[in-house]
Amino acid sequence: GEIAVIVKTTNSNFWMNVDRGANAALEGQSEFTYTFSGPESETAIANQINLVENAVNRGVSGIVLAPSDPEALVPAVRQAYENGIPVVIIDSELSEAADGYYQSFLSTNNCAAGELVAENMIEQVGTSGKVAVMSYVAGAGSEIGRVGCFTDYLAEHSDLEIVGPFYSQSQMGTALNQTTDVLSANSDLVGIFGANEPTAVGMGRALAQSDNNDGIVAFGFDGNEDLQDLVRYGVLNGIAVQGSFQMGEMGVRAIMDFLQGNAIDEFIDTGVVLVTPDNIDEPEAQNVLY
Amino acid sequence: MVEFFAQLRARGASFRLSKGAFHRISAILTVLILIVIFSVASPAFSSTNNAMTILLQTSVIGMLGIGLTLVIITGGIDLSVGSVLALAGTVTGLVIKAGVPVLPAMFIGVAVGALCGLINGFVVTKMRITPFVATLGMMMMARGVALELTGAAPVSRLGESFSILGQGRLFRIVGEGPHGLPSVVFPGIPYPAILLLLVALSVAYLLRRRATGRHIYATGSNEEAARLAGVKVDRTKIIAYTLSGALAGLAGIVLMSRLGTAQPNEGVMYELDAIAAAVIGGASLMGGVGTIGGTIIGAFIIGILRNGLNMAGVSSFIQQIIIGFVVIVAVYIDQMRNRR
Amino acid sequence: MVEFFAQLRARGASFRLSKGAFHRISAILTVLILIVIFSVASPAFSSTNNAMTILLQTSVIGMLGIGLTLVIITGGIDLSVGSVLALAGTVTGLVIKAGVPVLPAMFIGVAVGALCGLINGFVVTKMRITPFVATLGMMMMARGVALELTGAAPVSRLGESFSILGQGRLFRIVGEGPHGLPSVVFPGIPYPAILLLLVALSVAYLLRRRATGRHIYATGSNEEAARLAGVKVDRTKIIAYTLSGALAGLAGIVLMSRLGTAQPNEGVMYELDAIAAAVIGGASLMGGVGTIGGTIIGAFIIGILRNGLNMAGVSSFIQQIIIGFVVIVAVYIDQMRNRR
Amino acid sequence: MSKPSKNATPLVDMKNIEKHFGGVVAVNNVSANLYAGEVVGLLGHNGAGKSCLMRILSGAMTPNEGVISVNGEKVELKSPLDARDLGIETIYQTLALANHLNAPSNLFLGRELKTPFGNLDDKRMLEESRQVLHRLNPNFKNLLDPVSSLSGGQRQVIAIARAIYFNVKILIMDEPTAALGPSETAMVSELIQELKNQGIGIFLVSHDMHDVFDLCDRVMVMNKGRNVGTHHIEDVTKDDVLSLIIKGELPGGWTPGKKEAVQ
Amino acid sequence: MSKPSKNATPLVDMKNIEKHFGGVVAVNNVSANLYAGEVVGLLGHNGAGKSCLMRILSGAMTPNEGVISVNGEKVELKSPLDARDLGIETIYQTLALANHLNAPSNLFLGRELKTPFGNLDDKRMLEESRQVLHRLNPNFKNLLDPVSSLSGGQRQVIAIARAIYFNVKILIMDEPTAALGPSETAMVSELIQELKNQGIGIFLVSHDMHDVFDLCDRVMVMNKGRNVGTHHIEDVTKDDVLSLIIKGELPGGWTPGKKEAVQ
Ligand SMILES: Nc1ncnc2c1ncn2[C@@H]1O[C@H](COP(=O)(O)OP(=O)(O)OP(=O)(O)O)[C@@H](O)[C@H]1O
Ligand SMILES: Nc1ncnc2c1ncn2[C@@H]1O[C@H](COP(=O)(O)OP(=O)(O)OP(=O)(O)O)[C@@H](O)[C@H]1O
Ligand SMILES: [Mg+2]
Ligand SMILES: [Mg+2]
Repeated sequence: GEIAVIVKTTNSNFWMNVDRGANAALEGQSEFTYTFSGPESETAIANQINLVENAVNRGVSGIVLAPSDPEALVPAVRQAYENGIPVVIIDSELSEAADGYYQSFLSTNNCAAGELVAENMIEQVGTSGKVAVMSYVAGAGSEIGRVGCFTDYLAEHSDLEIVGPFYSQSQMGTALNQTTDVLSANSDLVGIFGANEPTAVGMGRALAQSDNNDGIVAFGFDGNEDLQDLVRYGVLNGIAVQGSFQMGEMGVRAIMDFLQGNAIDEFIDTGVVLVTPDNIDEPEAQNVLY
Repeated sequence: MVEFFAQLRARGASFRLSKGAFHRISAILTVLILIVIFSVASPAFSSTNNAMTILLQTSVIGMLGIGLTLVIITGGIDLSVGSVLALAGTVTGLVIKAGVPVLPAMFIGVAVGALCGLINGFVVTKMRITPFVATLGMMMMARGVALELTGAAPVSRLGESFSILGQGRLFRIVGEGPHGLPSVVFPGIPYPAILLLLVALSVAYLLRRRATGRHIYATGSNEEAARLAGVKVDRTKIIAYTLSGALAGLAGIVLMSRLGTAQPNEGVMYELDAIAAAVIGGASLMGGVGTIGGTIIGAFIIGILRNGLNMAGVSSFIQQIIIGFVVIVAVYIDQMRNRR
Repeated sequence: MVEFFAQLRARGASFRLSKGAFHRISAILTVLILIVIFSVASPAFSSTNNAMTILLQTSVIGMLGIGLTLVIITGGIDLSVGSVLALAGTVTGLVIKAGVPVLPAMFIGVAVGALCGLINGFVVTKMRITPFVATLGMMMMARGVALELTGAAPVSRLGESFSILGQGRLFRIVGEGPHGLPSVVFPGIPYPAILLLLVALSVAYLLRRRATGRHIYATGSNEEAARLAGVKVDRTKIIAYTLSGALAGLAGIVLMSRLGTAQPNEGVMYELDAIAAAVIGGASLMGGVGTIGGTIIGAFIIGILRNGLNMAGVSSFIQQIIIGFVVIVAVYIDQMRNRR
Repeated sequence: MSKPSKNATPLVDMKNIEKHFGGVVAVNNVSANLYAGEVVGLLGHNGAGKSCLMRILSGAMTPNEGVISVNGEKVELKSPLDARDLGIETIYQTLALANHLNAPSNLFLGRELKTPFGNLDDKRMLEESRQVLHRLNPNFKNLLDPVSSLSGGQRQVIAIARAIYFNVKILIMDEPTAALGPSETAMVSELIQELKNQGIGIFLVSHDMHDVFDLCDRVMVMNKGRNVGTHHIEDVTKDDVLSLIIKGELPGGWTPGKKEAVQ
Repeated sequence: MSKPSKNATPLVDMKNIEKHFGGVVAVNNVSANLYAGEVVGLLGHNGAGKSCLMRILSGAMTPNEGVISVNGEKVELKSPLDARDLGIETIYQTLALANHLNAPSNLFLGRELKTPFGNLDDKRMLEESRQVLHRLNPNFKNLLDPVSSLSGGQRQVIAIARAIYFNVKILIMDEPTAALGPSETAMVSELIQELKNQGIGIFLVSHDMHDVFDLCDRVMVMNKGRNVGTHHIEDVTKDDVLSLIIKGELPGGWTPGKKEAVQ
């Protein structure tokens, strides 16, 4: 049967990595096939609902879904349930209205990841000064947890002053420009956080190209080659990497297990690893990097 | 003598009909071809269930497209509909949160959309700014306000009644299946599709049978001539933009009701789909030409394409390429037709 | 007699000057006002360093704006520049990955952009499809191809030499600071800004001093008249679209070189900034009117606004509202001027 | 119709009208009047300011200076609508037609006939247009085609029909026959006579000296924006008028004919 | 100039031209010819198809049927450029000017004067335009204004200047004087005489019978798309032509004048 993997957007390396994971899960068997789809941006929620409805209409065997919105996707998931299609949620939570309509939830806890970065930030810069937050799309599900918990943690555990957040709309060039401007406007900046892949890359480039970046502690999020290089060169002090590959792989496995009649866990943590220059070559980091 | 005039009128009428019919037939043909191709590619495509899904999925773009058709006929354009949709939806959500009942809150949402349109109309007519720029400005401002009002967070938990408009269905028949589980006999006609039909009929009536509609065409055809003939050109344009804004507001409420939450980030780039629908339906961006029927067909061409490509499991990158291509080809066929 | 003609010409020249100068002065005034406001709001704004940053940040929009100015003068529009920028950049990246040296790879990138523009031109002229729709289709297709080619993943590790164009600077002076550490005396003029200047000068020369430029204006002013006068209208339009595509390709390479990575998702909505720059600079979407100087000033108004608002730490939602508002006001002032 | 007495209230009285465009003075301190049942010919070289003066009277252009009175009352003509409400109808030199609409829609544009429910009464508009157009040009048949596909003369006929169909008191005709064939021109001349007999005042802008001398009671000549003379048609010869048009003054040694010049 | 002999090769020979628009037959199996140094007047009611026939000859419209020969050689006129290369210049009824450009730019549009480096030679274009425009209208001074701000007559003068400035062999004038004042009209008449003496063949579309009889060697009348008669001007009277225009046939009992009709 067909397993439909529906992510928040296909226009992103992070989600394409989920695709690679899903592909890997299906290797060595022929019972299942999968389709991979997603809207053109993480904010196009209505389009994601359309994709779920379309999958239900064509009678797929199972759905792996990364919901863009905790509430908006509930009716669609319920519709799948009513049509006897098992659903596994990955990455972001659904509201409790959907309890019982899906089989399992696999995720990195975005909030915990944000707090992890915040904790390391305080460790390295101390408890006073200015920290800039370079975010991506305002109000996106993962952004609320990741950036929200980062700033909350700083507010609770330090006197660090937040600059921003700035939103790059996941455009690397915009992140580059915004970071450059923030750096020149705030010569007393002590730390900076880039909250997803294109934003972190743009931020890293701005730091590398800037003349007054001395001593700024920088953390990024996600872990493609560019970000790995930025960590190696010491531009970034660390990157928080989620197991996106794992999310795809384990999500599809969970569906297959369920369809084969095995019991599956209600919650599976796919984890987050803080990759730093010290541990970048260790297996724990290499497992999640892509 | 009488006979001659009868003949004359008949000739005129038949000419009109034949041209209109020609247009319709060719566009409907495109729709049919798409349906046949997709039915072959995926058997589930041609199910009643999916037909209703397409109706539902197309209704938002259809409403935006109708508003845009009015503006396009006057020779203008409205880039702000996507943002206005989001603003109207979020204001509705916030107002409900503040304790206003759902129905009045929805009217407030439509009013917010109409207000944005009214401002567009004023900027275009009184400040004499090209519609492209005026509505580009509104596009940025409306989005900014929607994000600022909500702090970019979705407005959730709006209650069951908020979802009825977007998620309810007429004539839904649920029978009893085996094991006592429910089984859907007829999925029902989605409310948004019914709303779309009502909107289409009223706007078509406005355009064809009312002086305002005639003035909308005249303004787009030759603004100076219309002004000299005593048409209140500014007023006519303001009406068109205001209606476009109000319909964007309505579409926003329908969409947010479907989502069950009010999303300040929704509707990005919807204006392009809506414009494409109007243009595929035969509206001319030079003004003076366009029909509601055409726009509806245009919206369905896009809607069916999106749905069918998804059903057929085409990669979303390839989908973009195909849709871009079909938009051009559909308009090309329309041009061919007009050139006879 | 001779005297009379000298007078005549002088009158004409002075009239021309006074009108052009008027335009420039008012637009430059807007720029100056912005600079004063932002300097007060943030002291770092008026540093040499930041001035160079603004030059750098504006160069991409400036290049796109110049291309769009050509197309807009012909009475068209090009919505595809943002996507073409991404396609050209990713193709360059992929070609470098495949082993082609940087410089030829960059030429290939510009050629890809030019090809997209050429296709736009053909669709507009030979298939006679409204520019809005033709380039909307290209916008979708180019983005789809860029994503499909790369699987939406950025093309990384393109080497040092790829970054020179976007990150290098002319006349950079680094002195010796205290403790023997380097200290930047003059940050240097970014290469992209120099490239922008070269592009602006060549295109301005084309528009003012070459027959092709005159034909671009004539085509936009009255296409039928230009055709009857023997102007190869189709050829003229194709040139404009091809140049717009090539400049989008160039802008893509500059941007990707600045990023050090080829991003298939880059440049979304850049077309709107570029169009805004051209229109703020006095270009008319009805065709026949527009200058390169004006567009450059328009691009800087937007660039300074973005930079200054970031520096002043204004919330990005409020930024959108302000930019939308300023676009309308800037164009309004331009209109006032023309109405005398 | 006898010449109106100098003491009757003029239908239109324009005083000291001025209009500038940047440095160009299109209309320079011009005064003119028009009595009921009178045809005043307006002549002048190209660019003399005739169309500008007429556009000012029809509300399509606002003057920089000057006062306009209609029936002795001072009026402000801010838009074509204001002029229309006073019974001023205009046939513009650049025919003002909406190209995508058909002849009846153009004819009734801005004052559509409606059914009791306020809907457009397209049927009645078609019949009415057929009648009025048929009178001007019996060959006019393709009434339901968009006017963009009609010939220059057919378009002109629609513009004329639009001006006379409604309750017109003051008619401005800016070169109405320039694009017309001989039979259509004859028709228009007849029409002017008829309207005049109904007591309508007409300003006729024309370059055709024959027409002007055939139809007009008075003739007014503009030269470089100025009014260089208004004369009863009996007082001047074609050569006098030509001299006014070209040189801006009467030939040396000119004396009025039987009667005194009005001004 | 003496009447050209019937046996010389005509400059233009159009045979059996047809042009339809949907159901409308604008030009119906029309044949016409033009000899060097000859002025052929083209008359007809509004919508008779005159402009269409002329547009076909100027390459702006492609006929559905028919053959066109220039200097005895069959040609295909696919674009105005093709016609121009054969020395066919046209003054269009709807003046074809680019409104945002000034007079010299319009005059030289499509064949700009250039410096040796291929740059535009604006200075020389201005001087040349000044000369040619001055000849047609000595009052024409605002040469550097965009033509949108010029009066109808000034625009017409530019259109005429554009046609005669270059090496014209066949000139098509579609109602060139309709918008012109009397002095400008006289100038154009003179010009036509002069061009004719230079051996240029001219098609003159006009509604002005006086002009036609003053200037033309032959007159051709169209009625409802058909050519209803081509006659030497000496063979017909104004009333004959009027009858052709209106009824499509000569008055009953008509016999040619001193000489036989050409066709
Ligand atoms: N909108 C405008 N902007 C600038 N100048 C204008 C405008 N309209 C007219 N003019 C100028 O005003 C003057 C008078 O023009 P007008 O059209 O009244 O002349 P006219 O007497 O009607 O000439 P014609 O016989 O050619 O129609 C001309 O010099 C013209 O260039
Ligand atoms: N582009 C077109 N599309 C459809 N019909 C057209 C088109 N151009 C001309 N016609 C029709 O062809 C016929 C002839 O038009 P044409 O312009 O040649 O007339 P004309 O003899 O020049 O008249 P006029 O004296 O009014 O200028 C008219 O009936 C007109 O409606
Ligand atoms: Mg005039
Ligand atoms: Mg004609």
